[in-house]
Amino acid sequence: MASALEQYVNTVQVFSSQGNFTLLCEHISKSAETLAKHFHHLDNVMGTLNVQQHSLGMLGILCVKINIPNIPDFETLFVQTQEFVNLCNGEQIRYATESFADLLHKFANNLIERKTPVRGIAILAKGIQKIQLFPTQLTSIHAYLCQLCLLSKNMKPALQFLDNDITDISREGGNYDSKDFLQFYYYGGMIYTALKKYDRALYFFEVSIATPSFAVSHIMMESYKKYILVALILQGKVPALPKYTSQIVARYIKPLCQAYHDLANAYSTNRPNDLRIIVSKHNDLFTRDNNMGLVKQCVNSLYKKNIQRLTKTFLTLSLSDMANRVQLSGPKEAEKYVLHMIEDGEIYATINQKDGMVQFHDNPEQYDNSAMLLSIGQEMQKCMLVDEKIKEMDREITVNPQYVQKSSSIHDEDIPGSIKIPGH
Amino acid sequence: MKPAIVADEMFPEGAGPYMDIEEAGGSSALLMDLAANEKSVHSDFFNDFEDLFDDEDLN
Amino acid sequence: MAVIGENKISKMDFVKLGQDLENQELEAPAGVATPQIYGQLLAVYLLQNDTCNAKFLWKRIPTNLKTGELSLVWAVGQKVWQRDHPSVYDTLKQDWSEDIKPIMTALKETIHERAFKLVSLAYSSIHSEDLAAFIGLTVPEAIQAVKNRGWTVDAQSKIITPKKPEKLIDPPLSSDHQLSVLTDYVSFLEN
Amino acid sequence: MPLPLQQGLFQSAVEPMQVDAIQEENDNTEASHNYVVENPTLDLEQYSAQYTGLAKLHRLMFVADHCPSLRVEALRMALSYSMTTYNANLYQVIHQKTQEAITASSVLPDAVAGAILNTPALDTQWIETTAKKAALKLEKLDTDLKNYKSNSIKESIRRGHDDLGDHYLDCGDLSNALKCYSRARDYCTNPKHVVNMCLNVIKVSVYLQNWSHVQSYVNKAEATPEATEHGKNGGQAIQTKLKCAAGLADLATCKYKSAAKYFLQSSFDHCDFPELISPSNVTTYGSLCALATFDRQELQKNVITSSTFKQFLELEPQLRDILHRFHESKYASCLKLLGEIKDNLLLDMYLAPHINTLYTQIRNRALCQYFSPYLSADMRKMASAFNTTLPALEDELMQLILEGQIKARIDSHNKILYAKDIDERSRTFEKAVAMGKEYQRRSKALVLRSAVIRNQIHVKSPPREAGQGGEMSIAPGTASSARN
Repeated sequence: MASALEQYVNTVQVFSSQGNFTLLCEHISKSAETLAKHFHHLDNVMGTLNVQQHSLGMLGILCVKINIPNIPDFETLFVQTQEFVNLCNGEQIRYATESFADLLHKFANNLIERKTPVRGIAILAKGIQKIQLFPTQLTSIHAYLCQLCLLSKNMKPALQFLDNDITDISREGGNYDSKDFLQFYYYGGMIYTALKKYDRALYFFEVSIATPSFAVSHIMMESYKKYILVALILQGKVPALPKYTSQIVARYIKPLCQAYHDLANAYSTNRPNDLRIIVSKHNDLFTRDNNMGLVKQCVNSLYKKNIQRLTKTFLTLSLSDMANRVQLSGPKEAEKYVLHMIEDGEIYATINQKDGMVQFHDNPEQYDNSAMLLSIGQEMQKCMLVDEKIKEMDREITVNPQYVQKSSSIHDEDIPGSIKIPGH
Repeated sequence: MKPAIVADEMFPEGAGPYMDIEEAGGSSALLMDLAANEKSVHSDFFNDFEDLFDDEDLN
Repeated sequence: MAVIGENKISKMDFVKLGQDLENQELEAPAGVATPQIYGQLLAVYLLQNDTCNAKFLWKRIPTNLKTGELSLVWAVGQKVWQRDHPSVYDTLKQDWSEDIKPIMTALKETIHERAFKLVSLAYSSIHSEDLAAFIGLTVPEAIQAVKNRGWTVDAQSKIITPKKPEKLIDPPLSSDHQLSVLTDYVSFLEN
Repeated sequence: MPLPLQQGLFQSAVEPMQVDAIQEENDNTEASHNYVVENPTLDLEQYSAQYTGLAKLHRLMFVADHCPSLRVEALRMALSYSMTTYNANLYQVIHQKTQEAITASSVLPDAVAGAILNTPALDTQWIETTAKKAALKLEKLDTDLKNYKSNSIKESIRRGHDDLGDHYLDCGDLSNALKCYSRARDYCTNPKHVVNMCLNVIKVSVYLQNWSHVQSYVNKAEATPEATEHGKNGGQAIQTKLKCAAGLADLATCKYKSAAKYFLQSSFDHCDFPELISPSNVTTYGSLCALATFDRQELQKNVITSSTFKQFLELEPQLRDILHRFHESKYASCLKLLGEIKDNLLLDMYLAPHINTLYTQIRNRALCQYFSPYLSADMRKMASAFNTTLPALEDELMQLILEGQIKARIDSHNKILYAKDIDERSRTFEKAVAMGKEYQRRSKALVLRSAVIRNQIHVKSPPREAGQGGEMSIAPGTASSARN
């Protein structure tokens, strides 16, 4: 073993035992070139290190290995990375989150190239947990995990991360970029869309679109397209974007999505035929955007929306009248729609096969039972929790020296730290 | 137009680098610049998934 | 590997079984699990009426494994996805292997029960043929089955009037707890 | 939205106003300009006699555009009237149209048709002399104005501008007319002058269909003290002119209720504004807008029992009948009468674009009023009361229920409409739950956004700067390059 490598091992062992991880990082970063020169011996070097005690040293070696072009023995590297991620010391790793994240990005890319994205899912999930300070912290690995899940069509493992509402972002040495952020919310929105959790999907796409921006991001544009489609499926209309949305969206992104606006306009007429005309007009574009499936769901949802409108107007209606009014093929198809909508809790109705009528009801919920009280109570608790979080943030700002300086120099009369809380 | 942002008002130092540009009335110039230079980014982002949302595709 | 015998599974275990299978799939060498794991997981998803995850599971199974019993399980899945009740029962009529037999049996029961619930919720009257197809029985069997549930059957027209589902029993609330919670709310709202 | 452009109107230093202001707000009315009215019962002679100047010419040409059976007659009247003005351009336009209309209505070849059907020949001599006379007059007025200016006699200068404006108007040069009239503003020495100036500007703005301009000058005139009280009769005449102009502007911009209120404030005895509007127009516009937008009490108090409006209604007995039948809930015959007068109304250039909207609103109002006292209503009876079929009624009711105008549900099985009380308690709960969810969602977004801003996440213009920060990079030159 070359002496340079021995020295590397030595330094790693000494600094690690002293707990001098900042200096160690500096040293490792300087050694990268040397390590790369001796890459045939790196496995031996790893053998002399302890994954728990010398996590940074191991990380340094793995980062060099993953950067070798055309990795000769990926299987070995796969196993090494897997073991490392599972066993490494999180506290040490957090001194080099940027490199750790980078290792996992390249690792994921290698798996994607090898068409086995599923193999990375568990490892990236573990990796996120290693460098997170708390579960609501977003890392750049999140986006890669979502990408692997989408590619392998295994959505579920991402949910444990997606379901957490993010409150902070890991800086990763200043390397965390808007692209990581946008990808996470775009991919996350796609995962929720795939699992038909449209409410959450819409929120994710909205976050992506409302990200501050000074250039036209294609991720935001794709998010916007799916935002329109998911909004139509979920709400039957496209809600306004948050007012803090960048002007770029209105000026550049919206005009680039004309076909989707055409679709939303046709949808708003409530006439399925109008909608179908637009769908076939832009058929190629929707297909090219891989959005045809969602477009078809939109068309289907318009029938459902029209049936819902009927429930607001009628007490009773014959199935054949209903089929006529909402442009379905006949009473059989109308019955199928009604049945599915009842099953999904989208309408309250009963079918009377004896005379072919549907009877519509109001929501049977009378808000007079303890189950409802409990559920309202839980919602209330959630509001209180998030309110507390905002108050806490407010307090943090109030004592932020820069804020105090700025606010006192501008308006003396202003009370610092008074946040407008939505809904209050 | 002055963006009325609740959260941004809370982080004057964080918002600084770009909020100032907009508030200085430079936003229109900035946008013209964008248009002229076709400043689009992330055009290479990975989006090569097949259509995952087709309810009729059960194969 | 989850080898399960017919009698070793209780209903509550399916959740745990599903999680185990999911982990096994993720840990599978080279990213490909065994047909047995796929089959069981697919059946568990269907049992949980988690059709989205069932569909994506089917989509990610390597093509060369999509044969035999695995494809028969998905034949059920397709019909469940399409909510084509009569066909669900047809596709369920298989001699399932021991690996999945308990899940498929439970699935059949669940679907049967789900269908009953839906009919009682959605119909004020239904033709006996339709009902029979819906719950996967012959007409005489179906008539007997609904009579057992106290539904009425018109002897002449054979039109069935389902009994409305019973309202869920309200969970009791402890007044002490309620009082303290209410106190919290009031103090929250007043701030 | 054309509004931002309008801001420039009063800012320009040289000219007090801009003339070529865009024709705004005309796009929110029905776009169908190509309809044809087949069977009007309009007495063109009498109709035309109610107007003077451009109002007469514009209205006749509008009739010609939309009514083949009256086309030739209308154009002939317009043609001969145009020869009483200095407007040689318009004369030629009308002549051209007349010729086309006559030829089109005949099967004979052009030349023959012209001879037989007595197409008026183009009076080139008149055109020439008119142009000459106009130029001479313009020159004289110009010189006069210059003299007044050099003598600095304010009142003469004001009159000079007005005269010049009148002359431009007579020639059909609206933009110059507007300029002259508004230049007079600086030489107004008493409120009466100001009001006069406003009326001139209003008149030209109506011809230009610049409705926001009309409205703002109406406001300006009304804000002028004394002017409207000054000499009781004169005051009322001015008031009525202003109300009519404001009503017209609101009608044109679809503010029907406000339009109705303005028209209803007109005084019959002082309604003399043939350059813009006739008393019978005031009756029609006022009645229809009121029917479409007033509730029962308003209609009773402000229209049916209004002593001033009663006089107007004497001019249009059909409308008086319509109003009374509506009020007496005789909807079928009321709607039938409305249908009968529709053709004539479609020939009115200001009303035509709004007729369908107004009719729909009137019908909807009738449906709502019909049902309002009932808990349930037999839809068969209702259909016959409204002269319609059951399916058509069901469609109309459905729309009204969805819009929240009628609170009811349709029992399509038994064809009964049931009033539907809203369960306020449940609705409040529903709203509260929805609000809670929205609150959580927005708060979460707020927390996230603060994290985004804290970490300065934003999409930058390319190229990207290299990362800098507190943490060390172990692997050189990798992290930042790899992910781009």
